[in-house]
Amino acid sequence: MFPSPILSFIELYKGFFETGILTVALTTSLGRIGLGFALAVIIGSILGIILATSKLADETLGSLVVALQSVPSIVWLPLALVMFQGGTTAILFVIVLGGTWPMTMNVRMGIKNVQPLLIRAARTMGYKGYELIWKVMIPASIPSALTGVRLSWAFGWRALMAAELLGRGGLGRTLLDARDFFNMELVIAIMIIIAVIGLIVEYCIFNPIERKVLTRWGYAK
Amino acid sequence: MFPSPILSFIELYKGFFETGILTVALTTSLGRIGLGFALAVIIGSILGIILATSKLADETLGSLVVALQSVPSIVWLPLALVMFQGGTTAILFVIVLGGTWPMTMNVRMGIKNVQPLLIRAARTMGYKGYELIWKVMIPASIPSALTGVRLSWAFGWRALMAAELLGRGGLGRTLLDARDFFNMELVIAIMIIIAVIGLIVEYCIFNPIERKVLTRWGYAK
Amino acid sequence: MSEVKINHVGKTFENKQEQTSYTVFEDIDLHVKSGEFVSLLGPSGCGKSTLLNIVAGLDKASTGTVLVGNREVQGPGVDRGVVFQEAALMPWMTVLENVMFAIKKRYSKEEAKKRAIEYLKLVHLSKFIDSYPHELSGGMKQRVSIARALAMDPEVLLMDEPFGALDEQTRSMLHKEVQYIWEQTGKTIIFVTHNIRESILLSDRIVLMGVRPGGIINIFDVAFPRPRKPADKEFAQLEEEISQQLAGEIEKVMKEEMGDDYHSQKATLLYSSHRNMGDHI
Amino acid sequence: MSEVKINHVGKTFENKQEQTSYTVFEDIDLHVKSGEFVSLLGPSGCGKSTLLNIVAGLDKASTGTVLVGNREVQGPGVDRGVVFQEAALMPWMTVLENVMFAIKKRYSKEEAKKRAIEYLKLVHLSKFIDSYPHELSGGMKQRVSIARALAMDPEVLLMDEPFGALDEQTRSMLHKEVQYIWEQTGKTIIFVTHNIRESILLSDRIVLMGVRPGGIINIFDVAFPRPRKPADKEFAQLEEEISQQLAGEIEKVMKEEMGDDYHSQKATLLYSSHRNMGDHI
Amino acid sequence: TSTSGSNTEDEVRIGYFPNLDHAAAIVAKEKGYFEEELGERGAEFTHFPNGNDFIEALETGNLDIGYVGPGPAINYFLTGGDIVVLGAAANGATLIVAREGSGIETLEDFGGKSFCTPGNGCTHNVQLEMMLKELGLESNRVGGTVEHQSRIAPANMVAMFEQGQIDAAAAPEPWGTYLVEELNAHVVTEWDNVFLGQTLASVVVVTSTQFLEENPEAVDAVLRAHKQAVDYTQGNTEDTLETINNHLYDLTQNRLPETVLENAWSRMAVTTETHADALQAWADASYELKFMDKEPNLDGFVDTSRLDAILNQ
Ligand SMILES: Nc1ncnc2c1ncn2[C@@H]1O[C@H](COP(=O)(O)OP(=O)(O)OP(=O)(O)O)[C@@H](O)[C@H]1O
Ligand SMILES: Nc1ncnc2c1ncn2[C@@H]1O[C@H](COP(=O)(O)OP(=O)(O)OP(=O)(O)O)[C@@H](O)[C@H]1O
Ligand SMILES: [Mg+2]
Ligand SMILES: [Mg+2]
Repeated sequence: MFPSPILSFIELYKGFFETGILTVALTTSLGRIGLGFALAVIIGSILGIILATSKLADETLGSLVVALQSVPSIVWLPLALVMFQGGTTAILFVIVLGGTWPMTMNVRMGIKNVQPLLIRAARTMGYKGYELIWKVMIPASIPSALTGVRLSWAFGWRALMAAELLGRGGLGRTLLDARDFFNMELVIAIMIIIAVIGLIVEYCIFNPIERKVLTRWGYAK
Repeated sequence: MFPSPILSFIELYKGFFETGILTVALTTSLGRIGLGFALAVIIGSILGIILATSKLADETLGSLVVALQSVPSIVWLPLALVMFQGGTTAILFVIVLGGTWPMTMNVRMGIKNVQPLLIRAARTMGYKGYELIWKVMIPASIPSALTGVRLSWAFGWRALMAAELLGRGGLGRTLLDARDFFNMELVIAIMIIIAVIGLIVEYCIFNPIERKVLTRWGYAK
Repeated sequence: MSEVKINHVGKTFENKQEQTSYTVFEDIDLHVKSGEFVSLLGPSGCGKSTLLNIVAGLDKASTGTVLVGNREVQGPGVDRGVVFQEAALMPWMTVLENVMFAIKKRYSKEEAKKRAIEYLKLVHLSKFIDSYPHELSGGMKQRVSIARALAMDPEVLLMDEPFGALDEQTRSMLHKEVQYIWEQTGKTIIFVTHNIRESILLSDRIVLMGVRPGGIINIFDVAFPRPRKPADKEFAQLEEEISQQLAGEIEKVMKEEMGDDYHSQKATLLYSSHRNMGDHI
Repeated sequence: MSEVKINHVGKTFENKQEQTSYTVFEDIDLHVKSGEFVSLLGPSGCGKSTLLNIVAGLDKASTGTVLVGNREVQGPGVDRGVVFQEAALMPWMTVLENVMFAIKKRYSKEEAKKRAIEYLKLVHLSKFIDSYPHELSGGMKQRVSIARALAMDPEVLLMDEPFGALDEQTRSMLHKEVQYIWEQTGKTIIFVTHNIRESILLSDRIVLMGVRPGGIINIFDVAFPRPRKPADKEFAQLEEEISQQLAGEIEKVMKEEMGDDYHSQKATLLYSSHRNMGDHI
Repeated sequence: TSTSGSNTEDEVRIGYFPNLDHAAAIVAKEKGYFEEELGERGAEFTHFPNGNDFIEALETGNLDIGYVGPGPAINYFLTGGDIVVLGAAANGATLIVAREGSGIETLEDFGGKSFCTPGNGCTHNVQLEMMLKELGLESNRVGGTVEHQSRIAPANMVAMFEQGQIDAAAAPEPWGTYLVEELNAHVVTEWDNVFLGQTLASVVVVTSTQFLEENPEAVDAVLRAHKQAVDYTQGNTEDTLETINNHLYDLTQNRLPETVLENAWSRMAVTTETHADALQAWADASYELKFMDKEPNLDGFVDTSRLDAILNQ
């Protein structure tokens, strides 16, 4: 029953070039994760900024965030289904729920950790409110936000896989079907796809950005 | 079919004081999350430190972390079952997998963002290697690590709920059973429990620590 | 139009966690006339930066009020430019961007750039306009922040040891520049320094602050005309006078610190000839 | 035993992203004898801190080697104590803990504490030993870092503008203390300053560094005996000589900066009387 | 809750599981019977991994009609859910198997052993526990000596059998047979000997009363296609199995071994024969086993009148 690596690669080949089921599933999933991730990052950033800058929000809305973030995706699914009549929206909702918290928490901490001196300096230059956040706090917290983006991406994927059990296609669903019908090689093939996408995004996007940011912000050795 | 809040509280009462199923499930889950969370924080910190301090590790082990972190818990479950003969160990494994990455990434970024000047100063005082990490890098990255701990806790819970599908009791299991029998009030009751635990931990542990740290580190206004 | 009235201002830092509090100064009363150049002088830790920050609107006074041009200070504003004791540059911006950042709300982009470069030239950094702060030396960072405050062209200029990290030649060049700007534009300037000569050279009045308890000890009018020369008799006299008073303050601290040790052998060796050596640099 | 030999050291900063590089200095050759007190003097940005960091083992020289007591410098070590230009205190430690942190590897806990308090007293901070760095003024932070370096009692002391943020009285007190320690223990001291008087007062030799291209311009022996007084004829003569050379360096920079503007009206107004005003503070 | 469910312009959304006992659904889908019968309205298919998700989709108006196991349907109905059974699609298909070397030969040997089921209180769970109860054995869920692990997905069952982590399983087809054929598991009780074995539906066709009232023609069309497919499977075993295997291949790039398929096929009956009394008996058993806390009343749950009408044509 233990899957063979070679057979996994054969499954990978078949799935992309013969049956095409992986091509279809991947396209579906990528579309979802792309949109969901973007939404998670945007919503997470906004929430994080609000929590970091308003004490009131941190103590009210913040509690809600804290309370809700440990509730697993599977619990959200039925709720999402009711709230959004379409399955696709429900899936998006679950991805967003998965990816938003890490972003929120990291942006929040990033902003809280901005050197007070920088904010003071900017305030003497007439920056306040929205502009202060946009032009000083956010850039200053970018190294921390980057970690949030990374985690958002990872947990977005995880949530996507859980959400695709809903039965609307995608890699998550294919993975489950493959598991139920003992095609362990296909399971491994899908894991490889997920891992490879993770690596591509890391090496083509996150890593270069991080290196640039750390150099520019003066943290590199 | 929409669950009623009042009935949910009745379920809560029944579960704790009449049938006792929530008491039992909660105890089981708390034991697991406690151990799993502790392990996730420790392993995540160690991994984060290694990735942040060794460029080689960041480029090899780091890739692995990146590649694996988007793989969802449900995929790990069968693997965990095979690897660990006991279901409890498998559940722990899944919790640890869920909670480790946020910790790793946050500790890594926290350490990378330590002001180089502090490290330089410590080096002139004869600190290096292990001691430098332990006495300078780790304390300096505590604000960032705190976010990691928070996320670790949240995602540990999420993973626990998914892992308890394995059928060894616990809140996750009770939740799913309740769902199977369409006892939505009990589902809500369990969500309330999760949320309340999240709030308690936040307000009795994370929040006071954070406030102390931010004041002491000089970030508070 | 933009005089600064510091009315009975006091500042106490509360440490909530340990239930302690530290009073830096009480009841500071100082009226800086419009267009006046006032220096703050005093031992380290006496509250010069704190007072400046209160005027800047960055810290809240525990008691009393500050009026700038008859408006009570409630927060920071572009009417008051600040050179901080530490450079306070945005690490993600180049030198040029840092200076432009401070003025681009008031000038068009090209104008802001022109102006920024002009002031960066003034502090001899035109070769480094594309460098990031972490690529600069300590003195260079300080110069960027001076250029930034000057470029902002505020009515009131609050400068906290702006020239501390500069070599004497650059410093003396900037003295002239600041004086030139001050004369041309009639700015009100409050200037923190440790350098008695610098304060005499530049100011209309010198405010000497003390410590434990903090507050104003004395205010010196620098009555003789500019340009002033350290070799002038009046200059030297005033310098000596201020120096004596400051030395008295320090000695007080020293006595407190050393306690019974103050008359011990080593202490005597170290401090006995203190007043006589005259190396007030 | 712990002489410092700087052999043909050069330093170039590479900017990999933009494929540019900036050479701070080339071929610096300086032998500091054991027990010698050497000052580094030079315009802001000439590479004084960079050179100090290379000796400290914190930066790598691009060319050349540094030997401390015949061992090549490969990295930092407790034989070389450093006072950084910025205070470099650990924000999560109290003042006392910061000083103890530097010495607790060598002393038992009680001894370290005793020693730390002793040196904190010396810099007049015994009332603030339980404060955190963010609760201190700029000068106080600097004093903590001086106390820390002195408490470490290293063979070679590298000090980067340690007294820049201090008032003159405290500074003069610390001058005496450093001299006392130096005489008693025979430490080798390399001391960066912008203050010509300070350097003459303290050093055996003064190294004057220049900029564009960087490197050593001149080395002055301070041949007359201690204690030195600024009023002495030799003192004033040397001060004037160094000042002139430094002014020449600055003027060079200024010409480069201003380009054609150098002879423009405003520039003339600002800089023309430069050499004659003599306010070298 | 649903408005889209009543919109006659929409395609009819049909749900099923990619599984052997859903043969009627798969054949009707693959051969185009549904589209043929529905004509202009057309059909849209969704396949589900478990009954709960199916019910959720139905409840939230994301599904109109489809094939599902009776367990989730009954549970849903009993909590007041809007669901109606239109007829059976298959009966049987539950197998009780024991791991090789588990020491279980007959049901009597279950004392102190462990077994797993795909769901808690699912069809197979109730069937097995009912039989155990007659022998005086109870699950640890109600304080007995037999350890029960539920929610074990078929793939995990295989892993657990391999690892020796579980002794037995009440498994739906084709996984029961798979365990037998591939892992040498031992059949403890054949499908026709389990509690209600031959009569209990393993798949039923369900819809919501709302959809039924608003779209009677569509329901009839689906049922006609259903009947046609059942007839086809009964006459063409070989082609049916191939159709199913191809369908599985489309989803998973994998075919079940022929022997597994064939043997599993013989352990079920794809049929339109609906035994409402068996469903009631099953629900009563579930209550008796304390899966439910109210006495089940399935009045109005089964309405075969439309299917009967079609069968009688
Ligand atoms: N990381 C770096 N990248 C590029 N250039 C750098 C970097 N660090 C320093 N420099 C350059 O090296 C030169 C020397 O810097 P250094 O800090 O040694 O000057 P300094 O003599 O100490 O000046 P100051 O008196 O202002 O402290 C400066 O021109 C600076 O721009
Ligand atoms: N956040 C704070 N909490 C407690 N005490 C503080 C805080 N900030 C400043 N202080 C205290 O206030 C006093 C005055 O500080 P301030 O920075 O104004 O001194 P200063 O006159 O500018 O000194 P220096 O010349 O060294 O810069 C110091 O004794 C310092 O310890
Ligand atoms: Mg100050
Ligand atoms: Mg320097």
